[in-house]
Amino acid sequence: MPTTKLKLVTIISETILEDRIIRELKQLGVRGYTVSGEVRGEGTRGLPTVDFGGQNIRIETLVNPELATQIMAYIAEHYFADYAVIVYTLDAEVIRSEKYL
Amino acid sequence: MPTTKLKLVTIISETILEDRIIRELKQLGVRGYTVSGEVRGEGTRGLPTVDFGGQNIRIETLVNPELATQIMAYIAEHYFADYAVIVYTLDAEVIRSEKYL
Amino acid sequence: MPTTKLKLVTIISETILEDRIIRELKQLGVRGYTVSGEVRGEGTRGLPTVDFGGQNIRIETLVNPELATQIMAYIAEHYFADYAVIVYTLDAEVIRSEKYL
Amino acid sequence: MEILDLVRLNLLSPMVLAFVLGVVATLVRSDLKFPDEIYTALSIYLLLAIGLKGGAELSETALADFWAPALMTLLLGVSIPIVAYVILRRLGRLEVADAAALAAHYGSVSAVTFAAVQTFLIALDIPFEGFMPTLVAILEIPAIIIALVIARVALGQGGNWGEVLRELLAGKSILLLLGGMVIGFLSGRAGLAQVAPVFVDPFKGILTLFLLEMGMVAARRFRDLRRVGFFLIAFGILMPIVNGTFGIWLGSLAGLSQGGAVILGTLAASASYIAAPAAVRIALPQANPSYYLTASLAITFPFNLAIGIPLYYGLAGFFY
Amino acid sequence: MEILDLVRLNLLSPMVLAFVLGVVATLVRSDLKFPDEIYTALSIYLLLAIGLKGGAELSETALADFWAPALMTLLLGVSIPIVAYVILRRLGRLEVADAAALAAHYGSVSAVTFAAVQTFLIALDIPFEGFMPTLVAILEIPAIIIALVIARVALGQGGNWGEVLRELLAGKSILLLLGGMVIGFLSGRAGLAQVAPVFVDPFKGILTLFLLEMGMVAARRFRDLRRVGFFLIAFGILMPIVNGTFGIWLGSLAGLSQGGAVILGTLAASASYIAAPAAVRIALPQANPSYYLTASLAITFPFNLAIGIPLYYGLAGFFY
Amino acid sequence: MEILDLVRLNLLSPMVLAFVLGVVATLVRSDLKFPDEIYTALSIYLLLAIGLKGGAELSETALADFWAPALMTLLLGVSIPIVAYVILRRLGRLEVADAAALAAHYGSVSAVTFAAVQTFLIALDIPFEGFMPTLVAILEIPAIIIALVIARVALGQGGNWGEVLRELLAGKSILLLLGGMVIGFLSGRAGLAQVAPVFVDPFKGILTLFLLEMGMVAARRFRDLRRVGFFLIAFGILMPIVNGTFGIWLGSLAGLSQGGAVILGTLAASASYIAAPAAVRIALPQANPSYYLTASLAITFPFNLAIGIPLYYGLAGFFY
Ligand SMILES: Nc1ncnc2c1ncn2[C@@H]1O[C@H](COP(=O)(O)O)[C@@H](O)[C@H]1O
Ligand SMILES: Nc1ncnc2c1ncn2[C@@H]1O[C@H](COP(=O)(O)O)[C@@H](O)[C@H]1O
Ligand SMILES: Nc1ncnc2c1ncn2[C@@H]1O[C@H](COP(=O)(O)O)[C@@H](O)[C@H]1O
Ligand code: NA
Ligand code: NA
Ligand code: NA
Repeated sequence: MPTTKLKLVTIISETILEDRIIRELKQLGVRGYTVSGEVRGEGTRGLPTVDFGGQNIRIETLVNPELATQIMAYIAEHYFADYAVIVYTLDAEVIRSEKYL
Repeated sequence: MPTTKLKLVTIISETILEDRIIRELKQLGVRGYTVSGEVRGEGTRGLPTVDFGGQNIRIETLVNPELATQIMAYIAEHYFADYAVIVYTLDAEVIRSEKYL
Repeated sequence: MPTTKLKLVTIISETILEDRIIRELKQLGVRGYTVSGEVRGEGTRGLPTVDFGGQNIRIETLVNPELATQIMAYIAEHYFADYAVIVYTLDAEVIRSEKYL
Repeated sequence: MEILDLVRLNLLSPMVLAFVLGVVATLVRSDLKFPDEIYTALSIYLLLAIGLKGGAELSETALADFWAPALMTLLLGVSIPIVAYVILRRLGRLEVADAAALAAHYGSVSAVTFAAVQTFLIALDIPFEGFMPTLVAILEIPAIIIALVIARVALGQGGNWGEVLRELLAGKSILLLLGGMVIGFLSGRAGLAQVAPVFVDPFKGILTLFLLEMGMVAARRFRDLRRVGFFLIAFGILMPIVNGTFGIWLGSLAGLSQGGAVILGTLAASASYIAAPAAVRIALPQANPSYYLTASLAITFPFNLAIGIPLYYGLAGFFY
Repeated sequence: MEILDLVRLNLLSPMVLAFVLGVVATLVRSDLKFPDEIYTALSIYLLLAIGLKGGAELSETALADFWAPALMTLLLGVSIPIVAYVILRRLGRLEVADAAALAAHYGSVSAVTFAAVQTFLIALDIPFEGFMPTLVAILEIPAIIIALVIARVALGQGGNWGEVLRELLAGKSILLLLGGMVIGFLSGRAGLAQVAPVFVDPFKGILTLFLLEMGMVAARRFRDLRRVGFFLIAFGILMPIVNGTFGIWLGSLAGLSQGGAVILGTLAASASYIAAPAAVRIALPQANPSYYLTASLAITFPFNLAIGIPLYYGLAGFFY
Repeated sequence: MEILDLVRLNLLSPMVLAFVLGVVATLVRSDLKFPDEIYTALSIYLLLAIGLKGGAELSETALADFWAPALMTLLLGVSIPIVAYVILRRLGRLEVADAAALAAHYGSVSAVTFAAVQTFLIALDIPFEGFMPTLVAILEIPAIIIALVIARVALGQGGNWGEVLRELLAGKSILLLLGGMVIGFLSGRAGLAQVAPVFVDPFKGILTLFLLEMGMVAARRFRDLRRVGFFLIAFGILMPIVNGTFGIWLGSLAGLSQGGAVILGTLAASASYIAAPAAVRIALPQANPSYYLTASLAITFPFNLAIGIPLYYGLAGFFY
């Protein structure tokens, strides 16, 4: 069974940005994603939460390495200045890689 | 402190399959697992959710590389055709490896 | 866009230890973390849950490799004997690495 | 004409309006979200409350009045899925799995639709038999089993029957309905009175909240309407009318009161959206969930809630 | 003196005491936690219940009595953010974004404060107009829009206005308030009676639970009090008094009853903590959330709840 | 014989039956799941409601009637864990940590068992003192502290006592019970009347829902019964009977009414499953949670609920 190496891009962001980031990920070419709501955290910004629900969400998406780089750059450019958002990538192995590409 | 390289296998699946997949993982030889309920996502199948609770669950298990390959093959064979399920592996480092093997 | 390699340390622990572990992580020098509540799991200890809420939590923190080693050692020393706790690390890539260091 | 009046009256009830509000919330992409846990809690409440009341009533009923309606209900549960399957295969040209899946849904029953028709009749002061919740429980499962058997025979599959059956019988809706009924039966009206401030008085209000959420759920399926095509939309409206009329007729034969027959008709007309989808997804994974969920949730449920219930009440006039 | 009595009476109500208990729980670092889902459910309940009751009352009101208060409310919504912005920039020397963000919050309205003043008046048997929830809806949005316009002009930004407007209008508080009002209006007092055991009788008790949670939320912001500085603390207390007096005065001009004017004053005095923060965080991300959340939640909300409401009631005496 | 009648009556109450339904749901592996958030919400409700009612009653009580029962309760809290520890070590041959952990649980108290006995007495129209919730609060903590002290002395450990104490006192059950009592005391019966549709009338119904979930929780522990062995099962039944009788006797000495003594006995007989497990897991991690959770939840709690409560009521007859 052949496996393919992809990148798992993880974005942790304020809840309020969920819909917007997912819309933008799709525009960048992402074909699937998984969101875990209700995560909470602390970073260098303290707690800029604006609603009372779970402060943060985690968005994960398996993509090819080029798209991973693009997503990281996009998030950095559009969110790092004003929002509590971080992004990182991990190396993942999948089967059925055509599904994600 | 010696560390060991293991695989972290992640399965994202419809909620309804949770009990069944966990039963099968144990039969394959898995010694521990962690489930995060209430994740949601989109992929190539749209939204085939059948209950109203969190659509998907994430099952993660730390195993040795051979078992990881076996699990991926098993999931591919039994679930890819009819269910909204994906599986991927990451390289993890643990201590106390005897716990997982 | 330059990326940096960091370690993503994941701790899965009984819910009741959340505050304590986070306090200790900060003392070890961690600058940020993300907690996912309400995960559940099974390992070699069975189910020592003491409250009815989600049995386990997952704490993740992006740190440099030395700190990662330190955290793993710390958790092993203080928790492995008496508590249902596991810890593992993954290789992650981030941008804006100064944020985590 | 009288039916139109009833429809108007029904449409202006807080419950139906709450459903509409839920639909609107989804259509305008509101950030209103009902936590899943609250949805689960409300449905536990509704099923248990229906069961409790039914059981307490049953404890005061002569069981001799009960066997005929029970038998007729079983007959409905056996015949509807067969008829539905044939229609879906012949007229709709659906795949075996998809036809069987839909047959399971339309043969089974929606507890919320039951709650709605009950509330409708109470508001009109029309009496009905206290044991009706028992009929909900009787109608829930047989159709699912029959539809699955049809599919397995047609597809030549074997499979783990015992497990599927256990899951059906231990499914939460049956468990809460029957469990509530046993509790109500054993503790009687006096027991029910003790918990009435939770399980009786607030029933309509809780149902209203629940329907707000159901409106959002149904509306999220609306975008699939185009995908399922015209045939399924027509099926989702006409099949309930046929089943409803059939149910009323059998109810009248069984000696039910007019109110009871309206309820039995509505049960026959309703399509399951809890027990059937879960069982079908496991036992018939190759069936496309878009078809059965959309038909059941986005077509039949709103139709019954808004128009079907007063319609069946009107139709019952022809049998009484 | 009479005001002091009212304050004492108010402080000993279960609602205010529950808020204090929530504050205490946070200060002693209790493990008491209110699940987010329950918080969400309670706030859905409160907004819907306010709307339902308002709508049912509105259905019995001559709409001729309504235009003057509605207009005055709109005037409040337009003028408060402008005044607040000027004060914050001139006296407080805040950045444009921060001043506009705060102006949006103080021009908009807190539904829970509305619930509290309503409950306060009912406990004192003071009558007020049934259409007051409509005024909550009218006051909620204009101030946010005006404050955002000010910021964009001052900062020379363009941006996606349509999207911001849609999100404001489809925001859950407006949707539930207006939606509840429409349901209440269409189904009338008879419809409301059907769901009263959920949406009327338990209102105060649910509000009490909600305020327990609000106390915890507010107290978590207390540690930011030092960071926001003395000016904002003073602003968070004095601005409501100014706005409250202004609101009472406009209410008296509009021909509202004394009770109605007290409510309008309280609405003017209250600061938003649902609609405004969400809109501001998206449309003005450079504004520091510590400022507006702390001022609104940790200063103005407790002030209004404990002292403001009886104070405005006392002040209304000068206008009637 | 009379006790048997009471047992039967008790077993047929909706509350006990709901517990049984929860057990059944787990045994048949139903997919019924109670969301954790709902469980949390219900327990917040129960504790707060108990406190509120107690406080409102206390505000009408002469405090002179109160000191003797309070002192006797403290005596129970001090003596039970010592006795239990000795029994567990001598007869049961348990490890120090395990014996101390169990002692903490049986010396402390279960608020839900309190709610159940209260409901039982109200159903039988037997009066009891209004200040009983205060005794729940008094009994909750001392036993835990004493058991931990025993363990630390026996194990020669030091440790962070201040932190453990703060966590105990700020624990949610004490906070809600005492907090509710203060609110009830300060706002009085008039205040309680305002929130009665939430905190008084639905109490039994909510307790019923809660017990449904408790049944599922307890049943999940049943599979550990074999692991804990025969001694612990006997301990989990006999220790409550001993403690219950002791409590009733002390209650009669303290001048409590018969109803009050039954409640004090039930409190003594009950085993903690919120405060004690949390404290013990942190302060005595080497104790095996299977022992104390299984004994408390899967043995003593169901025993008290089904048989213990009517039994203690019967036993009280010997002292009055
Ligand atoms: N070093 C880190 N490791 C894991 N998660 C982090 C880290 N730093 C920040 N986060 C997460 O990212 C969110 C935003 O971070 P920040 O922008 O630094 O406030 C936080 O609330 C955390 O959930
Ligand atoms: N590229 C992806 N990255 C992350 N999660 C995915 C991806 N594709 C699918 N998923 C998850 O897997 C589930 C099933 O995917 P699918 O079978 O493609 O519908 C989705 O609901 C997502 O939660
Ligand atoms: N092999 C594993 N893979 C993933 N998670 C595990 C594994 N083993 C244990 N866990 C998690 O760690 C928790 C404690 O494990 P244990 O101490 O082995 O009982 C479990 O409840 C699981 O959530
Ligand atoms: Na049907
Ligand atoms: Na305002
Ligand atoms: Na005890």
